[in-house]
Amino acid sequence: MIHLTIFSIFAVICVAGAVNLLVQRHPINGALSLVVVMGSLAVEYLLLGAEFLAAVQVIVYAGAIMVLFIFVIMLLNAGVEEQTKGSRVAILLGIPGMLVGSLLLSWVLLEHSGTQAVAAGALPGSPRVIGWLLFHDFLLPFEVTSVLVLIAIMGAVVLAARPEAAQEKRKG
Amino acid sequence: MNVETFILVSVIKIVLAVIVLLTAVAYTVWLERKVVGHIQNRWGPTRVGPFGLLQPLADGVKFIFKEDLTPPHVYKPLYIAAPMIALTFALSSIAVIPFGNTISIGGIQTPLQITDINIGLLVVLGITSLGVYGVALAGWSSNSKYSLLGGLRASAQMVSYEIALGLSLIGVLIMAGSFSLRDIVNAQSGHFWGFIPRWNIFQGQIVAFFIYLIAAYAETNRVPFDLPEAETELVAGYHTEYSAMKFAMFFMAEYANMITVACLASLLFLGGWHGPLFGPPILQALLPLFWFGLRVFVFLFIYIWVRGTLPRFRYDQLMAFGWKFLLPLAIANLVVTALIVALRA
Amino acid sequence: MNLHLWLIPILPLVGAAIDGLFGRRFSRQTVAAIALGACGAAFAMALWVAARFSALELPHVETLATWMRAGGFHADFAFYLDQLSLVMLLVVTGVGFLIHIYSVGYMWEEGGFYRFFAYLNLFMFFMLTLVLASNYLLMFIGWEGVGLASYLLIGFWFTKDSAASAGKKAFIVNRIGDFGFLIALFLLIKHFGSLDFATVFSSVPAFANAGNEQLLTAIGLLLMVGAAGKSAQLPLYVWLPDAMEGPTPVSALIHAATMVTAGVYMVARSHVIFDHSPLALSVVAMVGTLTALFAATIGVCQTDIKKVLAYSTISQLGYMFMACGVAAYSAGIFHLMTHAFFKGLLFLAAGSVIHAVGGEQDMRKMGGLRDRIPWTFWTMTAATFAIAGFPPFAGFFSKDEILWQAYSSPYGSWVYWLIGVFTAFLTSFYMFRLWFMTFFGEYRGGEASGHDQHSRTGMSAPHAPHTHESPKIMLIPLAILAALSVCGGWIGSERFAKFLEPATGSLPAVEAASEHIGQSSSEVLFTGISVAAAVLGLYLAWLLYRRRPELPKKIAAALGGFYQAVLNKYWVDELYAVLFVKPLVDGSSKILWHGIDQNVIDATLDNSAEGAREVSDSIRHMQSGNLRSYAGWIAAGAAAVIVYMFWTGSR
Amino acid sequence: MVPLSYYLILSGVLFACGVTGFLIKRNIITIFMSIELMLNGVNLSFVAFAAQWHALSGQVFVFFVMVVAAAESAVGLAIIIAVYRTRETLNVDKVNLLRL
Repeated sequence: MIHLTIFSIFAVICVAGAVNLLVQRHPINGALSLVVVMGSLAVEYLLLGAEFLAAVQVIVYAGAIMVLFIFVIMLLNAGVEEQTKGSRVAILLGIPGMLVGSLLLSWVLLEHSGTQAVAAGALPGSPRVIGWLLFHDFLLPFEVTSVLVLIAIMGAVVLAARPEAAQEKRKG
Repeated sequence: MNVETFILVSVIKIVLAVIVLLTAVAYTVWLERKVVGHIQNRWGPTRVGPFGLLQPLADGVKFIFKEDLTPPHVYKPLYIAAPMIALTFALSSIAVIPFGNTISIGGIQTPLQITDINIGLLVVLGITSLGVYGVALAGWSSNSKYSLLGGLRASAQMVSYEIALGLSLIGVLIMAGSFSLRDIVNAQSGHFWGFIPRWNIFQGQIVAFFIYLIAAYAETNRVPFDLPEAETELVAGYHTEYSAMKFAMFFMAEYANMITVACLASLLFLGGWHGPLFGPPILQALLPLFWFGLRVFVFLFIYIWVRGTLPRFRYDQLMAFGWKFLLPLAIANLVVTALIVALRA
Repeated sequence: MNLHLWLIPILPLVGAAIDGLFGRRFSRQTVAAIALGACGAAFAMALWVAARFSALELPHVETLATWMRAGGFHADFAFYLDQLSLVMLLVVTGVGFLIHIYSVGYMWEEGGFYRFFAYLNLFMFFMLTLVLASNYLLMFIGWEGVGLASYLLIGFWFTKDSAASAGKKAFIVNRIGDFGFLIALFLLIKHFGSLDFATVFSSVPAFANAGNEQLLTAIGLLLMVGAAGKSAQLPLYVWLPDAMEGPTPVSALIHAATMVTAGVYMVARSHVIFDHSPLALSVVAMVGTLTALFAATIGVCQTDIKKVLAYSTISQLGYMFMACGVAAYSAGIFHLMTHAFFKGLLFLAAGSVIHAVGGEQDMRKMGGLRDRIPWTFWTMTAATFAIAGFPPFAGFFSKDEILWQAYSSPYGSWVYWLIGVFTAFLTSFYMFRLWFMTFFGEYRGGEASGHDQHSRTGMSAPHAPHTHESPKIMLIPLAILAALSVCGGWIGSERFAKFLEPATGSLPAVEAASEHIGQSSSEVLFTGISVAAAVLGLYLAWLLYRRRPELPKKIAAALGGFYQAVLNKYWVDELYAVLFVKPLVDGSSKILWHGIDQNVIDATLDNSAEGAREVSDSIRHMQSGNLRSYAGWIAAGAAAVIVYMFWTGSR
Repeated sequence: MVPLSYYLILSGVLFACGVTGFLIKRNIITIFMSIELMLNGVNLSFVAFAAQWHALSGQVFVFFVMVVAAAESAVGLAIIIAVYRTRETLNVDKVNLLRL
């Protein structure tokens, strides 16, 4: 019962945050509501026993990625969103498509997985086990993603560097 | 232990911890003023109470009664929320910090810690990483160029140094094999050859300790890395536009963060509460608390000492130092530690 | 007992790898030391194996690793040692080692010294793989590999057009034979499910008894096609004379002593298949006999010293196939061995002669070299007497055995014998013709011609115009081979046959002989006839080329057209060019290139590209450049996929 | 005990919100955040399924998703900065030079 209560509270917070992201016109509010979503998702992970993931969710997603977003918003001084009508396709095709897809999926999920239930902390994902998996079974993907991150770092540096600055450096 | 006693004990512990922490925050401020004063050949606060000991109280009263200005054109919701966010995250990490061994009062066994969780260190890291928001939002929502620049600097600096900080901790984690702060401290009990304590700093983590020390200064925006609030360029950085209690919250958050960092350093590198135990049972029970407090005090003293001694870095120097020296050094330390542990196993 | 047989082929491969990859930076001494070391080590290893041979349980198979496994079929990296492969092993490594030594002296002045030895070692690797393989597939690797090494070495002076095209010719003609070999392998896989020697041979008798002789005949004939390609038999012999474009040690090693005998080895190895197919066996015999005669007649008129030896090689290989064709495999292998000695020697000595006269190969420009290069002369004399079949030289024993078997074997016939004896006479004649023309009479070479020949063969350093003896490093192998050519046959064919019996099956004629002791007198008679044929050849050569040198021209004029035909090698090359090469070239350029490639394939591509451009021209307007529109399309597409999955899942 | 489907529905709702955000938002940063929202929704379903099937690899996969998301946001934000530098706008409807 307590499990369901906590789940419901944070699910509501989560969905509220997600909806708020859609409603808010200023990106910084959107970013903060996304942080709320991520924080409450971390609680859901804890409920499922994934403690390491919960911590990483907070540290990486909320503590690093979203900070990066806010940083960019601050840097570019992004203002309130403009209301332009650039795309009819997105409204006419995308929204109905999204609705149809999600309704169908929800129906299937409710219909076919309703009887199974998950206990609180059903699968304890402690750092030790996750680490073991990462460095044994998933060593290659792990290394590949590390290379990917390295490439992303270099790409970000190259993309964000001012062309003039780079040229000056080359001259000097 | 049934649920009721658990809740009761927890509430008592929370109240005690928060009171102690806030007092500590207040007196760290006093200590800083005093020590810096002496370093600069002044007296520091002397008027309020003996040795100015009541100065923090007077400051608190002053903050409460000051006019709470809200400048025009600020983005109000975040302007108000930012100091709260900062202080909340700064205080909440105390929840997982252990102060001493398990004690037993009236048949109830309880650890000297609000809650003992097996990923304590991760939780501390998560909470400190969220602390950036207070600073960044304050800077942005103030709608002032000084604040914005201060906030930008702060968030970039904190995100950058968090990496070196985290990596310096991994060496300790490898030695202890656990994320639980209590386990880490327990792994440091005992002595080498009977007299050198088995603190991590003596177990080859000395480099990691200094990386941690430097990164911690940057994380808490302290001298020599206090660029977000560099008064000569940015007036007061991200809290330029704040006054009264909101300003006090940032202030408290900063010192609370310092204390958290000092606690972590004691726990991770300096052997936590381990020390010689002697005397009657009561003393034996309280001595660990004392040893722990002593370490935290020494660490804080070094903090203040550095502030009184070192000049401020330039911003590009700060970033270059963090990314090009501290981070590679931390990685090298990690690799060496891992190798040693693997070879020893 | 583990003999580590794999080391024998691997050692030369290591040598080849080191020389080939790093040899450019090494000094000549280092390159030669590595190559000789690798080959010598293989030879020493082979001797070591031979020393332990009697203690082995035969056949001795060493499996190194599984090579491939596909369904029920599998092939291993496995080595197979029995009497037959031991003989081949010793011949290949021994003669190969001697020729390696000789090559150091012969090739010393040449460019690409390291390349030559890398190729030579590579050849040794493949040849030893071929000989030691325990299944047809590994054998085929060696088979193809020696072809590759042969191609590389024939075209060693690749800047010379004739050498390059000779290499290509050898390679392409060999492909025809390999094609037959491959189909035989496919048939073996299909019907026996294995290529392993032991498995295949043990199941052949039952297979034959089940009424599958035709299939075995087909396999045998296809194997023979492969053997004919590799061993230069009719009608695929045309590459071997051209292969003389390669350096002389190559001709000695590959195109006389070892590689060309691979076909004989393969037939002997597969004797179980041939034993159950009389038709295939008689085809082998006929091909061998005809080749022997045919090549010998051409050899009579050749003037190039190496070409004479090349045709002689073809002819001697014909002898070996004749022996195999009458199921006297041990006689064939015996001749293979002695032939390796004396023909290797002949080539090496010819190389020494060419070396001495500064690159000249035309016998008409030689003569009187007896006194100037005595070592070469005496060793070559031994070889000439050996090949002509004079007792007690090695060739006498083996050739006499073949002729006797050709007559007395149950598969034999007097026709084979008659042609064989006539060929022996021809052999004796053209070999002594070579001998007389080269070493006796007056020196006929001009001073200037030497230089022309230098540049033609790519010899870089011009020799002094006067003839001179070769260095010691070339003479020592000559001497050893000469000794072997003299004594190599003294083992005696019967003892040799006894030794090989477990591997090649018992000689039919030996059984016959043991039953009819009275036949021994007729054997002596036959021996006498073949010796007489050899003596007659010697006499005729002496008569025509020593005593009355004007006679050959008259005879040639008298024979007219036939002489022209023989001189031009019966125009076989020209015939092949008209029959095969020209249709192929024309067909591929006119039909395949202009017709199919340009009009069908290219046109299809061009048209479809044009069509794609037109279609995309019309639908590219869907690309609005707006990110959100793309997202809308993606969402709609995802919804479509979900609906489809739902629809298929709910049915 | 919470039925698995609740977790899945929650993750589906988050994903749908993300899709909607992508479709209706004009600010490129917000669109980017919508993508993160979708990734989070998917992550939740991974963790829920991991708990359901007792397969820790589901959690490991979330870890990888996070790493990839971090890399993606680093590059994506750098792209946004580069775009802003040349186009002086964050409105995706105005960044449409890649059309015919």
